[in-house]
Formats: sequence, structure tokens, C-alpha cells
Amino acid sequence: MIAYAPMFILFALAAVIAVAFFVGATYLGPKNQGQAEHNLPFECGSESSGGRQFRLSVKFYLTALLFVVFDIEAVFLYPWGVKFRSLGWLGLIEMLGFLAVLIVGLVYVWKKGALEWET
Amino acid sequence: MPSIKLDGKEIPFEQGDTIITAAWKQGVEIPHYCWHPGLSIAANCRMCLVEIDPMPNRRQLVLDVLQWDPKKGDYVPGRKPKLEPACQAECMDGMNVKSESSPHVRDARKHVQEFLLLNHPVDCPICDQAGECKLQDYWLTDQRAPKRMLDEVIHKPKAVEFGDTIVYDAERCIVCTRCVRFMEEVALDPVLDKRERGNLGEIVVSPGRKLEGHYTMMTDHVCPVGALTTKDFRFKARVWFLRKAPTICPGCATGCNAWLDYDPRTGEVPRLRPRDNLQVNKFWMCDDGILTHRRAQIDRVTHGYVGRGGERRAVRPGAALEAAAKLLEGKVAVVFSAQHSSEDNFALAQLAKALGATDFYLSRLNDWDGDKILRDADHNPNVRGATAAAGGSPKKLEELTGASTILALGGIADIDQATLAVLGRSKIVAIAANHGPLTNVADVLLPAASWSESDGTFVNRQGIEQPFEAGPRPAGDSLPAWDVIARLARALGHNLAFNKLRDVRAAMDARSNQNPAAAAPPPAPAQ
Amino acid sequence: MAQPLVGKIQYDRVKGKTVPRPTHTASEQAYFVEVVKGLGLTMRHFFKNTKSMLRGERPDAVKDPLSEGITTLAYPEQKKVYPKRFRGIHRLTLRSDGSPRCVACLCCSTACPAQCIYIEAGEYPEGDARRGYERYPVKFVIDELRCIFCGYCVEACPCDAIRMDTGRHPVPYDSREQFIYGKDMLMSLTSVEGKQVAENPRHEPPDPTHPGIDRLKGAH
Amino acid sequence: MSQFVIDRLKNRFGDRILETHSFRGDETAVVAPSDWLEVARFLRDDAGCDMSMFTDITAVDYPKREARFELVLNLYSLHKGHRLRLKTRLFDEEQYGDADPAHPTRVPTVTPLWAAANWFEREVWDMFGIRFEGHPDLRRILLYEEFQGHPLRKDYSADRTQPLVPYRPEAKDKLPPFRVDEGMPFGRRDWSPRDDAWSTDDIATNEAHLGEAVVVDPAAKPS
Amino acid sequence: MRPELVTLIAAIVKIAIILGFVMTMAAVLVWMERRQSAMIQDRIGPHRADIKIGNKRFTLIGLLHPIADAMKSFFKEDFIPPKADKLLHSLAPILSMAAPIMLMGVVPFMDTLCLQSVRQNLWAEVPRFGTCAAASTATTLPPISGQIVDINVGILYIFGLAGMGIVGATIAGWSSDNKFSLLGGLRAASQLVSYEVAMGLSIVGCMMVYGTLRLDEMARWQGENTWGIFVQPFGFLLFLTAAIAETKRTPFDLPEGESEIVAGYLVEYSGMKFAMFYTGEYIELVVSSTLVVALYLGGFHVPFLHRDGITLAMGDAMLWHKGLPHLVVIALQVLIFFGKVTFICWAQIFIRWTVPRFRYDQLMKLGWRMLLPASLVNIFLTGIALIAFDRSGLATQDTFRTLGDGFNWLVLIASVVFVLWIAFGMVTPSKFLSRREEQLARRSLPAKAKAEAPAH
Amino acid sequence: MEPHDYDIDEDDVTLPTEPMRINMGPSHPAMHGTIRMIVDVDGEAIRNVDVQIGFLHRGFEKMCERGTWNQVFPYTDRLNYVSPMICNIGFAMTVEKLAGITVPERCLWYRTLLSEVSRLSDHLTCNGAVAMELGAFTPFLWMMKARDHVYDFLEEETGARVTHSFARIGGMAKPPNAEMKQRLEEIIPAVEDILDEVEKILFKNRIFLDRLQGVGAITQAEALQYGWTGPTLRSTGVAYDVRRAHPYLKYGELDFDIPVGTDGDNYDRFMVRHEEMKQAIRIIRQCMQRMPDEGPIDADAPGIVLPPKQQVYTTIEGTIQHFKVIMEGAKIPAGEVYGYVEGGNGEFGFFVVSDGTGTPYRVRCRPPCVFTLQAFPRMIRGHMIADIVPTFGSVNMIGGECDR
Repeated sequence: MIAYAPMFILFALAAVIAVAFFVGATYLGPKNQGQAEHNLPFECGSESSGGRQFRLSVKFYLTALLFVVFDIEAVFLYPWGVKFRSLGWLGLIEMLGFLAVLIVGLVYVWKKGALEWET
Repeated sequence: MPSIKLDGKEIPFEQGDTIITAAWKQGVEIPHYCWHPGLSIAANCRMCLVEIDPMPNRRQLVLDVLQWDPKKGDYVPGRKPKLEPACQAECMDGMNVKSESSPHVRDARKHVQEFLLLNHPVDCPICDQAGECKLQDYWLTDQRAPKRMLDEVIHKPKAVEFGDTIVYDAERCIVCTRCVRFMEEVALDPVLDKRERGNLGEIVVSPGRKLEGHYTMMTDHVCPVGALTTKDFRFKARVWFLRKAPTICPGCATGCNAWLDYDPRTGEVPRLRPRDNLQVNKFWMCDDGILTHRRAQIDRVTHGYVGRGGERRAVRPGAALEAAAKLLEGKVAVVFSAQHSSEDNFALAQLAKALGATDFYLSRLNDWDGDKILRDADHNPNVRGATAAAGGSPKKLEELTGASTILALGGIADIDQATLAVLGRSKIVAIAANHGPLTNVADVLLPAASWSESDGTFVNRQGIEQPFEAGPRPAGDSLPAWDVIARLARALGHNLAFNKLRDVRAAMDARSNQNPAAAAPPPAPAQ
Repeated sequence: MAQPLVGKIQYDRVKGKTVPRPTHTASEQAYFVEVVKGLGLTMRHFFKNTKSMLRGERPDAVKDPLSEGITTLAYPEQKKVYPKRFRGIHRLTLRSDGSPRCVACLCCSTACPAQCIYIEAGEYPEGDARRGYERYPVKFVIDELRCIFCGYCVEACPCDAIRMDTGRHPVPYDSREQFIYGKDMLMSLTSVEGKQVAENPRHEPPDPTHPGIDRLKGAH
Repeated sequence: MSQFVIDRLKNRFGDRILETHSFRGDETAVVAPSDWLEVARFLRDDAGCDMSMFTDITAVDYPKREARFELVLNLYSLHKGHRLRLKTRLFDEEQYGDADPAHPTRVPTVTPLWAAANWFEREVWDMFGIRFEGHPDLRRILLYEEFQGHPLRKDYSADRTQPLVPYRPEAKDKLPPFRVDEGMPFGRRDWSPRDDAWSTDDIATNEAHLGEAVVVDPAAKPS
Repeated sequence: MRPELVTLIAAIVKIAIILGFVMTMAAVLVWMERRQSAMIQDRIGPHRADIKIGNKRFTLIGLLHPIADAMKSFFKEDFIPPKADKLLHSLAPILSMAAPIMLMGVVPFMDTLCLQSVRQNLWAEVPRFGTCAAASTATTLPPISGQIVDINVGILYIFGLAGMGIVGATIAGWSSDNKFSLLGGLRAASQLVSYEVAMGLSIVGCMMVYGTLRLDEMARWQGENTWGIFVQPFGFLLFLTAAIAETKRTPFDLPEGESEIVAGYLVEYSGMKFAMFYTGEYIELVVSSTLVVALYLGGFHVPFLHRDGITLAMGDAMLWHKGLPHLVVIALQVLIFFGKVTFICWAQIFIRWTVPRFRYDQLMKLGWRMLLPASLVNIFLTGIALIAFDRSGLATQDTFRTLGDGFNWLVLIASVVFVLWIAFGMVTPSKFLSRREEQLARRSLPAKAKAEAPAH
Repeated sequence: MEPHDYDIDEDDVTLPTEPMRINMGPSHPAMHGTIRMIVDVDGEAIRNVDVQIGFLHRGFEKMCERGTWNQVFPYTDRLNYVSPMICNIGFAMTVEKLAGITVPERCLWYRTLLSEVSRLSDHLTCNGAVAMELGAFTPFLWMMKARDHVYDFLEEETGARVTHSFARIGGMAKPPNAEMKQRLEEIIPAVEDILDEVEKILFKNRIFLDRLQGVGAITQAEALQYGWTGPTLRSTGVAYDVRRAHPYLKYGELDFDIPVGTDGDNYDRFMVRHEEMKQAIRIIRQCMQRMPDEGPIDADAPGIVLPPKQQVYTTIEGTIQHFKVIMEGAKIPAGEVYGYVEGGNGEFGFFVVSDGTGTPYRVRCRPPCVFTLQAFPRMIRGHMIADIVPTFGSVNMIGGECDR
């Protein structure tokens, strides 16, 4: 466990620095002037029109789904990559099979238009 | 009706009219300096020269002249018809006159203009006439050329004081003698004259005398250039900033028609000018009348005031209105004003009716020295109008013996100490444009607009109803008096439906239709 | 939606010169090549300018604003030389005796489209040689904040009394009142060359050039 | 230059072209409001006129005339290079209402002919208060919704102020020596306070001491 | 002394160095970015913040500006929109700033320091090959690794923590109660996850070649063989592109998209919170540069500098050798590593000021349709090449090793030439004025042209 | 939840999303000139746009009705404030047309030259802003540097960098500087150099091209329906340029090309403006050659043009002329005309009505950019949020001109 101690020290320090900045600013800066307009979120200088709660375009979620798919698979590639030289041809071919599935997936999404972001 | 042709336009005339007069009556202007419709003919400026076609079977007068030929660069002999001054040439039926349409006339005017400007100082920047100066106007319409003379101009006396009111600048003078003729013919006091000749000519006052009397300021008015200026208006304003409104002089019962010149930016009224009305004042006004413009500025009531003497303090007019409403109880004596318009007085009469008051008085200025020219002995502009509006014959203020409350209109009035003492025993609500003896003892003082700031009507001594229009916006918090009265009525719970002046006038018309006797202005009170 | 114009549009009065469309060459399509070329250009600027900065050979932006190199100014320390015609804040020119040339004719405030000039005319006091002859500005106020620096007042002045050749612009003050320049302030300003008098050859009574003729001295 | 367009119009419409004139090379034709759309359509579609380009639409206010507004449509032919100004005269809707056939106050929109007219007719509505029948979206365009009046009318005085709409900072007075009205032919004089000052409501809180008392010598006569 | 304690102390020292470096770099980069862009754009750039001592102003070529900015940030109003989620809104900047700092934990900035025996080894040479022995006795000290967190899955650590930065930007956008922020947050999330895929796949090639997940071993492999950029040129481009996209800098600055969505997820941040995002961004820039350096530019490796000193060689032929003490070698490595990182940052700033920004769909297409397939192809090609290399004869492999040395020479010569070019450039005067004269002469008015009739 | 077969018609299974309504402007970095767009977006794609103008409305037309004719010039400066000289000259020419005045030859050349210099500053600003808003800050600042050269020149000529107020009815406020041509000979090459560099850094960069190509495209027919003029119309292939179609000033005698595009998209608009700058430089060179160095600048019209200052100071006639013009303003005969010039954005027209007094009865400005802006919703619908930026940039909406 001691091997990971520096990591936690680093984490702690990073957090401390960030929080210190944060807290410093919170106490040093002037406080809110309390005007109604002052507090409004920025809408380019005019009052907000349209609702705030809405359903977002499905494209954004699709990206996240794709990310999960491809990133997880990428993680599978890492140990393979490290051990690739010892695996040789066999490893390459096996991984090609794995990648083929991945590529088929990519082609499918592509064809389905999930990679079209216009309109 | 006989007629002449001027530049192809048919101009009818009456027997004895000169060309320029006939044209003037038709609204056609022939350039001129020395001619004035109200004065005798001098024909010395030569600006109004016109070309008159010879009558049938007459030979045209033609002159041999040298003309400049720009091609040759030299003068060549030429001929041109003899031109005649339009101010002196009497109209004859069928006469064909060429003014604008004749190149010779245009040429003549150009040269006359050049001569008149030959020794003129470069004074436009400091001259009060700039903007309404005929030299400027005719330069643009008739000369449009730069100077050819290179010599130093002749210098003459400047800023000569002709009297207590008039300053004379000989350099600017074109010696048209309008002022000389005015003093002689209208003011009947030939105190001015001309001396020297040619470019040394100038106007002088008779030795040992000053330019004085009741009609001095008209000399400035008749002066077509900036030679004569009044001390009153001197350097006060630039005329091109001023707007004008048709008004009636509030100085006396003559009711001279006048232009109210005011500055729309500041609301100042720097001068009055006579407005032509051949029935009433012809072309003239007296000095005191011209100076009534000061009433628009001096001693103005601009706020509401509550309290008397040392306790008096200025308040918002609404507060004054409230205070006034509280005072107006019991037996109310109403004082009309001969200085206010018929509408103001009428509105007051309506309020009096609503209050149930029957005790009517009239405040006024005492008589002054009238003359046979313009000035009437009655120093008030609207005695007849106010009397008519009051719906009867209001009593003199001196006859007032006591009242719990007095509702008074108008600040400008002559009140002797005894009457003032009597008045002072009552509670007084005054509505006034100017401070005066009555307002000084008022418990509540409401600001009213001056005559210059509101529309209205004066009835002059001849019984002519003369409407006048507002110039600047009401000063300070003030409002036209009829409006103040209407608001006071509302504050008292009575509804006088006077929102616009035309409401008041409509009510007046309605009353006069009902009661023709009240409509016709009663004869002037015998005094 | 409106129906579009029918028919083919032929506008044959004028022949246009068609601008080229992008060529889509391989090097353009591949992003990197052109980006690297662009990097070359920006680096050229960078090295050139850095070098001139470090070597202190930066072109003088005041004297040589057309240089390829850095041409911005470090403003308050370095100031651009304004051209001759530059319309700066106003000044009132003076006569030889130090009084203002202005005769309060109000031409400038007439011509001013922003209405930023306020003048009150007055007569010279008793005893002054110019009394009666001329007026002078009792008050001459310019609201430099409202002024739009169009130069119309200078153009409108018949006496060469107001000028905008001070070569200054109004300093950013911190209150509005400070932008309101009174007569004394305006009279104290000088032109770029340091002059305060005008070149108007007009004669005034106290000037030696004025003939000074009046009824007593005059020839008649 | 484009006299023949006028001739063509006269041939086609005869007396319905009320007036034509040519000044400094600009040709103008005046029609009745009822003919507005038809003439405009003819100008666009006729092969000889071929006014393909909408240049501008605006109005001019002549308050002394009975039909106070003059609606001005400027057209241009891209192919033929000529221009024409088409005018019509309208009455004030605020005075005559919109139903009086003897006093037409509206014209049909030309937006179907030229899409460009859309915003400019909105502007004419905004500035003059002239409505266009059938306009798809007749809102104010340059001014805000709460604006009162139509400012390019001659009787809208240039110094008129508008009431504040909420969420605007307060207007500040000008500073001395520029008092409220000084130095400007049109001031930013606020019209409302006088009425407020004269109101008798809420006196107690509003009472203000405005100045010193003025007492005039009774003997002094006003001039 | 107990080895654990030594490791701990060493770790703290390393953290201090890294933190010092990162925080300094963040400030310096702010200055660099502003000053460098000024130079590119023919401006002066920031040079006004000063310290007055007596009558003298010290502006330190504008370096005081970041300090002034930081101080100003502390004293600015801290603004939270009333309807915002206050917790998340406050958490976002902390995450955005802390995560990149943590990322620096696995970056090797030096070779393993063999502390085994201070008196003997630190000032002496150590053998070129072989690793340090672990602490065996009570008196010997353990070796100090070149990174703070000595774990064997460094790359995974990086990818794991990089996700936190995404979270920071996304929740910033989400919690701000502002539509622009929301769009920015969404854009940030989409963009970062998309490019993370491409980035993750583009370095598989590196792992295949280096055969490790440890960044220090990767660096060491590059030192022994040749730099990654030469064995994975294609992968380098892919990784660099993805890395720039991950740092959200132009041309990939859509989440902020100044002219489109105002400032994206930063719209509702002010004062120090904004500064924290800002700092975080520059730290990210440093981190991505360190990764580029560690993966492709030899990490702390200097051409021909080995653990035992400088050895100029070409293949098996050793040309020159100079032994150097261990501490000197390590110090040189640290310096050169930081130098390389700075250089890469400097180069990235140029990219920012040269190219315009992508559009959202173009960006996503580039990520998914170009970089992702390209990185798959890269994996495939690398695999084939590696197998071919492994299967080839010794001679071929020797040739390649010699080629590796050749690349080392290339790097060395290029660096020297670059330095000399700059030095030479600095001593010659600028050519501005003479060139301008030429231009004026060249471009003066053409000879009087005939008055041509108008074209129509 | 029902199971879906994802291969069936996609419209049935697409989740209904609500458009998000965002305000772009009035104070938005891309909305230079203060304009508000209410944009309905679905994700990043734009469903609808409502463009609202008027934030910079100053009542230009109302203000013109209260001053003298010459007092309109400062207002025209603020119409198209990146090429104010063209507005100045356009108004002067319109009133001269109404008054029937002809200005001297030298003034015509001078005005032509100044117009083209102004066009240079207009297009430099517009193209620079397009590049800047796409994130390419560097070329923008280079172009600003070039524009600064142009402004320096204009400042030397007129006395102010932007608000020149230089034209007068019947002439110009001042004659050209003695060293004007020499200055131009220095400035023009510097501007050309910068244009070259901008070409190098932008014109082959795929990111830049992708952002412009095919975005905001409009057909010729639609452009004409919307009444477009100027570079935006020419980008669709219609070679309508007032300078050629109705030559004014000296354009009829000059040799220059009218650049036109083919597709009417942002790229074409950008390129047309770029090419126009080169043509403007060509025109400036010709003007420099052919403009006479001597001769009057003002027309001979005493009631309209101010006299020389020396006459004002020394002679009463000069003073009177001066006062007449200052007090009452130039009296323009009653009538109404429409005058037009090729402004930075297209046909810049003034419809002027005079009632014969010194004050304009009605001044109407035809703002070319409003026509282009009106078609903006049509151009942008279906594109993405980020496309608003280059499209709006290439429309070159100038607040002062648009809102008046």
C-alpha cells in the first residue's frame, strides 16, 4: 500500500491547492451586490426567452454511448498491445477478429447516420 | 379693377398706388430699402428699380452705357433702358412692369447692392440685425458676388447713443431715412435728420436733443439694416434662434398686434415687434408696449406658495392647490383681472358660480398718459373682456369691504395701501403670473402662465376680440390660468370640464349664444 | 413565401469577373500540409518580431507606421503625431491684448450639430475702447463630452476665433463636469505650434491698424 | 430615362395613374391606394417594365394635407436599368379609422411581390403608423414594443420623451451649465412632471421646499 | 533509515518539483500565449504590469501580468447564478484544476535515481544497462523512480483521471443555469469523449512497440532505441491532434467557442473560479505536452546521453565517450524533459494562433470518421511491421538499430542547427527597413496607363 | 416499454426533442453592431431564427429633419461607420442632384478616390471579422493593421479617423493635401502585402474553407427577391454594381472589374470582397494618376457653399455669404430625388425631400445591409449554431446603417 502513498499525497495536495484557490476567492472577493439584474444568468443582455428545462438532442447521448462502446474496447486492446510481441501472428489475427467486430459496429453506426451531425 | 402686369403676373391696384405698393398688397415683394408702406416715399435707395415698358405710342427711354465684356476683357459700349423706382412710379392700367424677368433690373440691383455694401463694415458677427438684415437677403438673391473694391472702407462713428433707448452705427447705415421719416410723420417729433452726402452721409439727432418720447424704438424696427439698435435687445439674442408667435400687446387697451419673439430653448422673450394690423395699430407700437416683453420674465410666479409675509414658502403646486381648496369656504369674494385673457376670467367666473360667490371685483392698473397716436389712457388690455367674462359689472376693488376669503386672479394691478389693508384682513387665494401687491398678501399663491405663454383673447377698446397665441412653454410650474382654475375647481370637488382651451372657448360661445347681451362686449367703462 | 422570379436571370449589361472556387487539392484536403504552411507564416512573423524586440530594433511606430513589424504604440508614453488637419479639442484664439477673439456671434453654436456650445454675449464694460463696437462672450462653454468633433464650429466661425488645431483629444476624465470646458480653459489652450493668436486680419478699435475715425477725429 | 415606363403605365391603366412627373431624371407615378397592388404587380411582371428589384419603400408625412401620408415605393429594373417611384396617398388611420372607403388609410402589402418589402413595410408601420393589409408579420422593427407613437410623423416632436419601461436605469439630468433645455433647439424636456407636480395626491410626502419667498415692492409697477 | 520513509520523502520532493513546474508553467504559459500571439500579430503584447522601485519600473518583459491577473482574480466578485446548482457549480472548477495536476503523477521526468549508496554512486558513474537493485540492507537506500506514482499501469491512470477533467467541464456547463453553458458543457462532453477514444486507440501502437504500460519504461525504451516519433510517425500525428482536442484549444475550442456560444461552459464563472478553469486548461496543456514528450519525443532522453554519460555512436561503432556522474545525468534529464515540454507547449501555441476553429459536426466527423479508423489502421500496420521486424534477420534488425542512431543524430543536428540559427539570427540586424525600401521601389506607380474606355 | 425494431422507419422511433430557444445578442461577441437573434436550436442545428434589429436606432431620419442640410453629414458618418466617406459622398451627391449643382472635375476625382479608400477599409473590416470570428485571430489583426493604414490616410485628409464629416453640399470641406498621392503610394503597397499574407494563411486552409463553403448559400433568384445589392448580390453571380450600371463620379472613365461569385455562399461573399479590395486598389492607382493637382474643389453656388475664409474675414460680401449659409443653411430647391452610390454593402441610397428651406423635409436612407440581413433566417435555417458566425459576418451587418 505504501507504493500508492505518493499518489494519495498528490491527490490530497492537488485538491488542497484547488480548494485553497476556491476558498481564498470566496472570502477575498466582494460580495454580491444584490441587484436583480446583476444576478441573472447571461443571455446576451436580454431577458431569457423559452424554457430552461428541455429535452436535449439525442445526438449528444449517442456520442456518450459510442464512447462507452469504443473506449471499453480500446481498454481491451491495451494488455494485448503490451503483450503483442510475444503473441505474434496469432495475436494479430485474433485481435483482427476483435477489431473486425469493432469496425462492423463503426460501419453500422456510420451507415445509420449516427455520425452525421448536420441538422 | 385696373391692373398692371408684373413679371407677367396680373396685379390689381387702386388709384394712386405705386407699383411697389400694389405688389405689396398682393404679397409680391420688390426689393427695397427705403420704402415703407406706412411712410412717405423717399426713393433714395434705388433698390426697387424696375423696367417699365413704354406706354403705347411712347418712346422708351434708353441710355448709352459701357458694359464689361469678359471675352474682350474691356468695356464696350451698350444700351439699356432707363429703369424707374417702383416705389415712386404710380400704377397705370395695363402697365407692363418687369422686375425679376428683366436682366437690366437684375443687373441694376446687383450694382446697387454692391454700392450699398461698398463701405459696409464686416459686422455681421456682432450685428444684431444679422439674420433679418435686408442687405444679407438681397445679397443672396440679387448680388451673389464677392467684393471688387480693394481699398480700406470709409470709417464712420459707431455706437453713437441717440437716446436712452437707441444706439446708432453710422458705418452700417445706408441712409435710407426711414427713421427720419418715421419720427417726422408718425411720432410727430422730427428729431432725426441726415447730414453730409455720399459715402459720408449719416443720421444725426437734432443738436441739443435726444431721441426720446414714446416711439423711439420704432426707429430700430423700421431700420432695414443694423444701423439702429435698441439697447433693450442689443446683444441679447441671435434672431435666427428666435421663433415668433402672434400676440397682442398687454400694455394698454389699444391692443396693438405684435409678434412675440421667443427663444424656444430657454423660454426667454427678448422682444416684441409690431405686427401689421391696419385696423388697430397699422405698423407701429409704442416703446412701453414693446417693453412689455419683460413681463414674461420679471417677477414671475413660478411655484406655488403658501403662507403670508415671512412665513411664505414655495411648495409643489399640488400642495398649494390643496391649501387653496381648504381656504375657499364661506363667503368668497372673487377678483377678476383686467390683465388676464377673457378665457381666464371666464373660467374664474365659472368657478365663482360653482362656489356660489356673487361678490365680483375687478383688479386693474390705473390709467396712464395716453396720446392720440396709439396709446390709450386705459392701461389694461382687457377691461372689456374681463367685465364680459364676469357676466356683469364687477365692482372696483376699492369697494371691497370684507370677505372671509378672496379668490383673486392676476398679480399686475394698482392697489392703494388702504384697500390693501382691507384686503389683508381676508384670507386670499391668488392665481397670478406675476408678483404684485395682491399676491404679496396672498395666503396661497398659485402660479399661472404669463400671457406670453398661453393662448387667449383680449378685447380692445374698440371692442375687437383679438386672440393671441402662446410663445414659449409656461415657466416653472405654472400653467395657463384657466387650467389652474379648472384644477382648483376639481380640488374643490366641482367639475369644470376644461381640459383644453377650446373647451373654455366652447363654453364661452355657448354662453354668448344663450345670452347675447353678455356676449357683446359692454361699452367701455366711462372713466 | 414569395414566389421566386420566373425565368433565368441574365444581367448582361456588365460582365463580371468570377472569383475562383476552392480547388480541393490533396494538400488542402489533408489539413496538415496547409496548416504547416500557415505555421511557417506565423513563425516568420514571430521570429522577425521577437528578434527586433530583443535586439531593440523595433520600427518606430510613430515615425514608420507602415513597417512590416510591430506597429502598435505603448500609448501614454508613445504618442501618435496627429496630422495637421486633426480635429482635436477646441481652443479660443486670442487678440494681441490677450482677450478672446470671439465676438459671440453664435455662428458656431448654430452650426454645431451636437448643440454642445453655449455662449452668453455681453457688452464690454464702460471705458473699454471696444464698448459699443463689439460684443464679447461672457460665457463660452463647450461640453467636450457632447461634442462630436465634426469641425463645423471652426468652419462656421467668421472671426477665426475657435480652432481645433490643438492636436489633443479630450482626456478621459472621471466625471462629466470635467469635460465641460469654460472660456478660460479654452483660451489657455494652444495650437500644436504653441500659438494662441489668430490670423484674422480684422481691425478692432484698439488695434494699431484700426483707422480709429470717429466724428471727432474724422476728416469730415 | 425611364419615361417609357410611365407611358406604359398610362397605356395600361389610363386615368388610374393619377399623376406623373419627372424631376432631375427621377420619374414618379402616383396611384390610388386601391390600385397600389395591381400597379406594383404590373410593374414587376410586365416584360417592358420588369421592375425586378425592390429598392425601397418609405413614407413622407405632410400633416397639412388631408391625405397626409405619401407612401413612396422605389423600384429598379435590373435587366433594363430603369427606375420608377410609385406613390400613393393615404389618410391617417388615427383620424379616419380603417373602414372609411373615401379616406383609405391602408394599402395591401407588396411582400408577395418582393420578399424584401417585409421589413421595410414593418419600418413604415413603425415610423409612420401606416398599416399594410395582409402583411405576414407587422411588428415594430426599429423601436421597442412599448414605444408610444410613430416618431417620423411631423407632429411627433423631436424632443418628446417616452415613458420608461421597467428594468431601465433612470435617465440622468444633464449637468450644468447645460440645464434641462439649454443649448438645444429640441430639449429633452420631460413633459410629465408638471402634471405630477400639480396632482393633489400624496401631498404630505411630496411637499418640497423649493425656494425662498418672493415679495415684490407693491409700489413698483410692472413695465 | 527505512526505505519506505525514503520513498515517501523522495515522493514529496518529486511532488514539489512537479507542482512547482506545473504551476509555474501555467503562469508562464499565460504570458507566453499572450506575448507570442502578440509577436505573431505584429503587436507588442502585455508589458505594462510593473513593480516600481524608486523611480524605476520593472516590467520583466510582461511576466508580471499573470501574477497581477492571479491577484486580481482573488479580489473579484465570485458570482453564482441564483438558480444554479451551487454545489456542482463550485465543484466544477475544483475538478477542472485538480484533475490535470493529478495527471502529472505518472509522468516520468527523469530516469530512476539510484540512491543505493549516496556516497559512492551519486557522484560516480553507474553502468549503462541494468536497473538499480532494490534496497537490500538497512544501510542501502531504495531507488527513486522518475515519476511520483510508481505504478505499472501509468497509461490507464492517465486515461482514468483524464475523465475527471471532462466531468469538470460538463458539470460546469450543466450546473450554470445558462443555455450557452449547457451547450458548451455538452460540446465539451461530446468532444472530449470522442477524442479520448481516438487518443486511446492511437497509443496502442506505442504500447505494441514499447511493450509496456509504464511511461518511464516507454521513455527508457526510446532512450535505448530511438524516439517514438520515428517508429510511430502516424500515431504521433493522431495523438497530437487528439491531445490538442483534449486540451480544448483552437482549432478545437468549441466548448468555449467565444464567438458562437460566448464562452461556453465558462459563461457564468467569474473571478477565481474562472481563473481556476483557466489554470486547469494550461495545466492540461502542460500534461498533454508531457505525454507527447514521454510517448513520442523520448521523454527525458537526450540523444547520446545515457546513464553512464555521453556516448556518441553510430550502430555498433562508438565514436566518443565521456562518463558523467549519475546526479549530473539525472539533472540533465530533468532539465531536458522540462525543456522539451516547454518547446511542445510553445509549438502548440503557434497552432492555436494560426488556424480557425472547427464546426461541431466537422469536429465530430474528424474524430469518429477519420481519427478513429486511422488509429485502427495504425494498430494494424504497426502489428504487421512489428511482426515483420521480429521475424526478420539479425542483420536487418541491426540496420534498424543503426537507423535509430541515425535518428538520434538527426535530432541532435537539428537541435544544434536550430540553436545556431537563432543565435546567428540574433546577431544580425533586422531587415525591416531595407526591405521596405525595396517594396516601395518595386511597387511604385505603374507607367502612365492609357486612358481606357470603360468596360461597357 | 414496447420493444422496437430499430430497422423500421426511423421517424417513428426518433425521440421527440424540444427546440432550445437561445438569445444571440444584443451583446454577443459575434453580433457586432448589436443585434438580437432568437434562435431555436435542436441540438446544434438551427430550426428557426428571428432577427430583431433596432438596438442602435438613433432616429437618423428624424434628426435630419431638424438641422441644416450640411448638418446631416455627421449623421451620415455614423450610418456605415466602416466606410463613412461613401455615405458622406452619397448624401452630398443626392442633395447636389436635387439642387442641380455640378461639382468641379477635381472634386469628382477626389471623391472617387476617397470612396475607394473607404471601400478598402470596409472590406478589410468585414473579411477580417469573418476570419476572426471563425477563430483565426491572426489574419484579423493583420487586416486591422492594414485598415489602420487606411484610417491614417483618411485622418490626414479629413482630420478624423472614422467620423470624417468631410463632404459638403457642392464640394468637400477641404481640398486634398499636397502630399496625398505620395502618402497613398506608401500605403497601398503595405496594404497589398497584408492582403497577400492573408491569402497565404487562409485561402488554402481546409478548416477555414470548410467553414465557409456551402454555408449560407442563396440562389440568384432569391437574392433578387430579397433586394440584395452589392458584394452579397454579386456573390450569387449577378454583376450589378452601381459603379458600372449607373456610373457616377468618375467611375465611367475607370478600368476595373466587377468580381462575381457562383454559389452565393459565404465563401463567395468572402472572395468577392477580397477581390473587390484588389479592384479598389486598382481604381485608387488610376485616380492617383489622373486626378488633377490644381483646380477648385467647391462648386460655384453662393447660397450653398461657404466662401473662402479669407473673404469672410475681410469683406462684407464674404461674411454675408458665410452667414447666410450658417444661419439658414443651404437652401435647396423644393423637390424630391433618390440618389444612390455603391456603398460597402451595396446600393446606398438616399431619398431626399426638400420643401425649399434650409432644413431637409425628409431624408430617407436605403440601408443595403438590411436587405441582406432580412434574408438571414432563410440563409441559416438548417445549418448549425456555429454557422451563424461566418454567415452573419459575411452579411456585413453594420449597426449604424442597419438601425439608423
